[in-house]
Amino acid sequence: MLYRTSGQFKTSYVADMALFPVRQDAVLLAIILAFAWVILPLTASEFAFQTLLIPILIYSLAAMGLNILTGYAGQLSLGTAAFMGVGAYACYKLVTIMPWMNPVVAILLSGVFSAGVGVMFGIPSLRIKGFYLAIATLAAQFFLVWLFEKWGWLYNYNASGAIQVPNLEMFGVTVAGPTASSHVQYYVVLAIVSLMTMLCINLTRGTLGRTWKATRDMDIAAELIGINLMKSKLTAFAISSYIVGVAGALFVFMWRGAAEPNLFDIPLSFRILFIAIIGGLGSVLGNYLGAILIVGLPVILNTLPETFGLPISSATVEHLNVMIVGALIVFFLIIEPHGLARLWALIREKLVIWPFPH
Amino acid sequence: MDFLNSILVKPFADMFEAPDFLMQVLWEGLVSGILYALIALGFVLIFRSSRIFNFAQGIMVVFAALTLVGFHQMGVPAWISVVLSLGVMFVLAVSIERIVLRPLVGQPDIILFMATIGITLFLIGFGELIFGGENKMMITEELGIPTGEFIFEPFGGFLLLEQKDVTAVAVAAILVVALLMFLNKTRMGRAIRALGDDHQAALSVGISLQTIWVLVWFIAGIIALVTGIAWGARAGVSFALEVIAYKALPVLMLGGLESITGAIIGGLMIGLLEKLFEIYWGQPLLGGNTETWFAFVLALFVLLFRPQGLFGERIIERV
Amino acid sequence: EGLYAPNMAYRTGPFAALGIPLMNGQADYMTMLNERDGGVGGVKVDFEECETGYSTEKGVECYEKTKGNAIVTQPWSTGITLQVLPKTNVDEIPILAPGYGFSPMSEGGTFQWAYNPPASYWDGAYMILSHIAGGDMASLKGKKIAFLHLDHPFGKEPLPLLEQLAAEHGFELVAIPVGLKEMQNQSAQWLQIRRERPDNVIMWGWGAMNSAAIQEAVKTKYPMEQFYGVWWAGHDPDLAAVGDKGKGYKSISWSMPQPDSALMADIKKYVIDTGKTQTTEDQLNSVFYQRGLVMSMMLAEAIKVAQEHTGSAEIGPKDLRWGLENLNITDEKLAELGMAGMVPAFSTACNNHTGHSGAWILEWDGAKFNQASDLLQADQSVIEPLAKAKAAEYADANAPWPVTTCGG
Amino acid sequence: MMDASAGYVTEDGRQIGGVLMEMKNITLRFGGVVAIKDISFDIREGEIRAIIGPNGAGKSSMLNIISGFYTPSEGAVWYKGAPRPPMRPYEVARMGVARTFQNIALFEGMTVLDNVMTGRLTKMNAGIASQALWWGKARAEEVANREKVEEIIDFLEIQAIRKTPVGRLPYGLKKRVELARALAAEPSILLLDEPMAGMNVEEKEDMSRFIIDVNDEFGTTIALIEHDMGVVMDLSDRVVVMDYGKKIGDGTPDEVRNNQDVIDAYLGVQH
Amino acid sequence: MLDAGRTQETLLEVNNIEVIYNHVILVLKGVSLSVPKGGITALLGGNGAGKTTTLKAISNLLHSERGEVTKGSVMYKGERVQDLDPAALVKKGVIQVMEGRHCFQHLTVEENLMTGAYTRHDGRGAVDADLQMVYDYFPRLKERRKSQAGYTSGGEQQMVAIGRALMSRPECILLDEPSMGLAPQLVEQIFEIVKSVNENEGVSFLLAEQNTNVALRYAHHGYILESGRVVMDGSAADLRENPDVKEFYLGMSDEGRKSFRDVRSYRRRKRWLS
Ligand SMILES: Nc1ncnc2c1ncn2[C@@H]1O[C@H](COP(=O)(O)OP(=O)(O)OP(=O)(O)O)[C@@H](O)[C@H]1O
Ligand SMILES: Nc1ncnc2c1ncn2[C@@H]1O[C@H](COP(=O)(O)OP(=O)(O)OP(=O)(O)O)[C@@H](O)[C@H]1O
Ligand SMILES: [Mg+2]
Ligand SMILES: [Mg+2]
Repeated sequence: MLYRTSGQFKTSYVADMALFPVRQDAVLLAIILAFAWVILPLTASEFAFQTLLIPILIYSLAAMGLNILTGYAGQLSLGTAAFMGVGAYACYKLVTIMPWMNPVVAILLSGVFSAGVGVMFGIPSLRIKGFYLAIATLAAQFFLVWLFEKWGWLYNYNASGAIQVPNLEMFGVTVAGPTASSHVQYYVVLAIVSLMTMLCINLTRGTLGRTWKATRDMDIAAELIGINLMKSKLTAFAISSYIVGVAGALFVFMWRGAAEPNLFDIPLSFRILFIAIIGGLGSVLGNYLGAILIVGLPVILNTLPETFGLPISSATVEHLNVMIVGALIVFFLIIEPHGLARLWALIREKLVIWPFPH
Repeated sequence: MDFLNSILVKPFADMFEAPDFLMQVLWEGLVSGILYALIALGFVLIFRSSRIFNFAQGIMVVFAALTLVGFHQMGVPAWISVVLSLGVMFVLAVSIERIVLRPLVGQPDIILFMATIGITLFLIGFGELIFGGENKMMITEELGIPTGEFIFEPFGGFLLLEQKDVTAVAVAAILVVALLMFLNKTRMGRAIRALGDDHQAALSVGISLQTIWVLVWFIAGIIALVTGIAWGARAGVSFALEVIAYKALPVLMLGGLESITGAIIGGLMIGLLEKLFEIYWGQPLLGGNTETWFAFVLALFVLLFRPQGLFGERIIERV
Repeated sequence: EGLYAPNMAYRTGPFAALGIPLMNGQADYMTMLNERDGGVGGVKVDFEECETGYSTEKGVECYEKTKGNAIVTQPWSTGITLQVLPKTNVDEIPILAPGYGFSPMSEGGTFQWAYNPPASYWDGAYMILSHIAGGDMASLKGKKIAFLHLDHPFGKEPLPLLEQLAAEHGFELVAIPVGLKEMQNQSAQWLQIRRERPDNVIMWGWGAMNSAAIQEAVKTKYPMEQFYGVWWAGHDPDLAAVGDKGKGYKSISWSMPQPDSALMADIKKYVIDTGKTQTTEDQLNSVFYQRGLVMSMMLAEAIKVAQEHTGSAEIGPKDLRWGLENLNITDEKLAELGMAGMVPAFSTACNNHTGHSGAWILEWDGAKFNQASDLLQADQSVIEPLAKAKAAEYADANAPWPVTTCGG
Repeated sequence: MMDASAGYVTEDGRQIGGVLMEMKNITLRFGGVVAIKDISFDIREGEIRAIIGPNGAGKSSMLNIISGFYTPSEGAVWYKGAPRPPMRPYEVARMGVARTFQNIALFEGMTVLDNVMTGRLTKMNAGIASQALWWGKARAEEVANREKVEEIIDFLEIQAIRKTPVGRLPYGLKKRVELARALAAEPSILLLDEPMAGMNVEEKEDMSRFIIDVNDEFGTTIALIEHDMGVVMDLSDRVVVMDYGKKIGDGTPDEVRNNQDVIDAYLGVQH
Repeated sequence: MLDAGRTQETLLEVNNIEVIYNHVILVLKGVSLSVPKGGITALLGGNGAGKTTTLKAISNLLHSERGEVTKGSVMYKGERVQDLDPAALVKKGVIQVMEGRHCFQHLTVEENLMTGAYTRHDGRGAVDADLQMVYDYFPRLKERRKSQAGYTSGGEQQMVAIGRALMSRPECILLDEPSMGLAPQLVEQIFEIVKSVNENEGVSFLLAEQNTNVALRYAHHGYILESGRVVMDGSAADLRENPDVKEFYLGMSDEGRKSFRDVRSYRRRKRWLS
């Protein structure tokens, strides 16, 4: 009876279009938010902040960006990491050229640059489709990473060829750099991610969202009913890359503190693709579920042997890790190809009609 | 002006100055092109039969090669180890079909694509667990592959062709012809192509996914082994080899995902052009390492004019 | 539970080939101490490995996981070092990066918590050049020297020095980068070498890159005796793969295998025979395995120094820092450790976190590496100013950055 | 027959206006295949115009030309008395041409409601910012159009499945949803490609009713491809008959029904 | 046409099956029917009645749509065939022509037909003979034999689908809406073909149809399906006479066929629902 929706009637379309037509969902969200904003920060350890909380949020955001492009607009992209890179390097240049700039503003601005690059690499999508496009996005991936390596100006010509996050202050609090505290960084990330999520939800349920989905499901038909494919695809690339770019900036400035070019190479792209797909394409919630799984799992697995005092060498554990993650990806795809989000939806559906079987 | 000279004139001048060197460059390009093409072949075959974009092909190459070497290190004679490794590849094909593909029949392409990445990870972990991370020597002599070299003196310079590379080229050629015959002339071949077009329909006329898929993945496995031997003979076998597999992707783009011929032609084009570009433009003007992206950008440009690649099937758009 | 000295090992990933023997060496030395002397100063050393697969992300995870009660950070990758370096001032745990990391780390005033004994990459690069020059740098004039390096912070490390020296001594430097993805596919690079016809090739390679490069060199018939590598490019199996064809290949090294040393006897006795190891017999006398032993020796000695200084066996990271800063590895000490000739004598100080021990040239004779030179030394009067400059650069790039002047 | 300018009156006394759209000597080739050979006919304001012919005659191709998906190899489409410049399909759609498809082309991933809403995308133009914030214009638009769409949903009697993903719907209902999507655009001319294929009589009756009502109430001009002669003869005012890409007949249902060529080529035995 | 079916032995028997999609959507709520050897059995019913689902349940094509038979059994020649894979079933002689046009787009028309013979091992000659037969039935296909199926018209594709099934020399064909999108003439033609195939080759048919009119003229026996239940069955002749069938499926009222123009919007309740 938990999810009994009967007796919740909609009396206006506005009400029907509300974010959470079903009351229980709203309650659930409230609980989760309470956790994210109050309980976790109070209880979490430094280790939890650095290896779980902050990365999960950032990865979710990146996945959300990818999801706009791949899940909603149906344009498969394998170049996500490169666009994160653009965001990160843009942010680095901004704060080094204009040290007075408010870091959060800088982060939000850096997205604009990756959006630009995104649109540029999105143009082929007007002609190239499906896997061909996917591979085309790899062109972006490899070219940009090469550029990060070769173009000294990007990393201020410093010897290591990597970028280092300087200490950055905002209203007298250090929010980035070696001396920044995890709590502060967590809250900054949480705030930005929550905001972005909000905007994404609105975009995806409105006009633009429909345009994208139509393009995804059947672009010919979409064009024949009056959708300008070019506009639809390029906006998708722009907005997606913007979010990914911001995620990239957060990734380096709020978490890693430094980055060498090959950090933004393919493995990262795939990681984010996993999150988006395991979580569920075309779903906002999915990105979080996916991130929790993909980021959290290895951390957990790593701690298992010690907790059970198993005499396995750390290398073996690592190998097993990789195997297990791979196997789990397959496993989850099999039990629900449309991702954890859909799994949750199904459970919910069952709960709604519970206790009746069908 | 000076700049124009350095991109438009000088490179060609250099080519003329040292024709023997140019020939060496072309040969190197040709060989790596063939090797890319070999990896691409595996992709194509599987894509043809199931629209599955098998990302695991690259790792299958490494895995096959490691198995071969592994067996040999256990003291198994070279050719027996080849047979055993083929056995392993077959088992692999069967288990992939059983465990991964069968439950995912009829799912969207991207899901199956993801699944193959899952397989990739699994194989990496599994492989390193068994064979360890060290770089291993390919058992080239033991397999009776000639390891000498042909040396020519064209234009007073010198040109060096390694015999194992020549062998690789020959083998690749044979493989391609065989595959083409198989796909276009045989009943199985037709079934494979049909399967790629419409699962449901294929099922309904009694084409058994299981059989075809196992078959196709096994063939892909064989190709992987051949490729593994060829690459391994050049650079040794370790999981670092995997990144080379990425090179197969632009080859596929350029040649067309469904086309065997495309894979070969695409492979050669990319092998040759990227090498020429790197040597005569990349290194002097761009600080080198252009090989990481050149192939992709090249393919991208071709696709702008032919969205299905040079030899790919025309994308049918009807309403 | 003892002294917790985690090691951010990589026995997986593209560089595992190099990592495994080194980490075996490190681990075995500590195991040996624990078995033979019950640890250091009576306290067992908990030498746990945390697998990073050479991935920076994993490294940071390891750091966060271990920093709680670790007395030292052994980052094992330039990427990870870069990440951890700024944190050390806050967390106050010393970094020990023997033979790798940042060359400017020698400037203890700036990098108060980082140590890279016994020699830095700049030392290495300088010594190789001086060996090429036969001691007289001027003779380099007009030479053409190719610098084949991994296109990665580690590979670029020596460039500033080499460029400076090239300008100074009038030789032509051709930097040839090898992309991480091209490591095993270097035909383009070696075609370039064939075109440039350099007098020497210096290789700054890592992992799978080295074996591939050596094979290409053999294939393209580049004269091996003109081919030098950094100490990470002196891995026995890489050369064994080409056997006789590799004759003459040289690698600089600050460590030297001593199969008959007393230490090796103890290692066999307490570790190998008792099976408390992952080491395989064939590794025992390899350059890398024994280099691993040396690395752990430095840590162990630093711990001893710290213990004497504080007068207590249970030391913390701050104490260890003092230990690392006051290392004094003399030949006598090496002898009593049964490690005579395994590493040159050296000592550290506040303004010298590296020790600049100097190094030997090892030459491959077709079956194994042999010492092929006397102890070489890098001219610090050239290196120090550069180090100072780069250190200062780093400090104000990361301002506010605490800097002390080592008492003058 | 009738003159181009003025309209005419149907048997059931509906006034048909002047020429709305005219195909002039249309030819369409695909490599070797000639799908359409030099066909001309016109569609008049407010009439129901049927296109019939055996399979492969080129009917759908003709529809595709009208909606701009194919561009004719020769000839031109005249709209409101002027030749239509070459346009992208979406521009044609924005001019007020809506259509349904022979092999259903719904957006499988969306609910019925969303599918129908896409029909109104041409009418919505709130800025991205306003959409992202779900405030001001975007919100107002959403509500306004939602109301319009609900009208159509009620009109086509698919309220029950409003929130169902279309993927799960049976063929017949999909067809109806497609019609809804087309109507949502409030087109001036509506192209229907075999709207009643795979329906039983009962459903065909409903469908006919909708088509007639649309035509009566909104005065929408309709061009219709259908194989069920009963339907065609009853609904349409004028019929074009195609065969192998050629036009073999054009006129009122009765004229066509008794045209010998048509009988031979298409109708076959009467029953 | 005499009422066959009853007398002869049953070839295919469906006992009270239930089908669920995605673990939640219950579609067939206990459907039973039997196909007599050598008979033509029609499966009638409105949209979403469950005809396609029923056919797919028989030919085991549900899995790839995440649907499953949760109850009941399907018997072919007295043996249970639910658990066979489609291929095995085709080998046994049961083949389905799917609703809508499922052609292999990139294969030529002829290659499409050839795939139909995939499970056969009775030699090139026999296959070529049948290919000829198919071409004789559908001359249009012969003309376009070399063109990619993807580019043929709706009707042509429908022909290809049916022709392909014939190529497998089946004993029982499950035909899903063969008349959909076909010109009247062609519909007649196809049903004639069905008839002659049924009579000459003795192939039994189970055909799901919306075009009740034609279906009942050719079928021997009919089942009427509504929202997942068989609401009525009987010999074709009887069904044709049933007033409800007349009104709702044949579109006849007592005073003959009524025009689509003056359909009333009211609906009389079907007697069997009351
Ligand atoms: N994109 C295309 N490329 C090649 N040939 C095509 C294409 N579209 C249609 N054709 C050919 O043009 C002819 C007419 O096709 P069309 O779909 O218009 O027929 P139709 O009248 O709609 O038939 P049906 O009633 O079966 O739908 C067919 O022979 C078809 O093969
Ligand atoms: N893949 C599916 N997932 C969920 N529900 C489905 C699926 N396929 C069909 N259904 C449902 O099953 C019911 C029966 O569908 P089915 O296609 O069998 O009807 P039908 O009689 O064939 O209709 P039509 O005559 O239009 O083809 C429909 O209500 C449909 O909603
Ligand atoms: Mg048509
Ligand atoms: Mg159906």
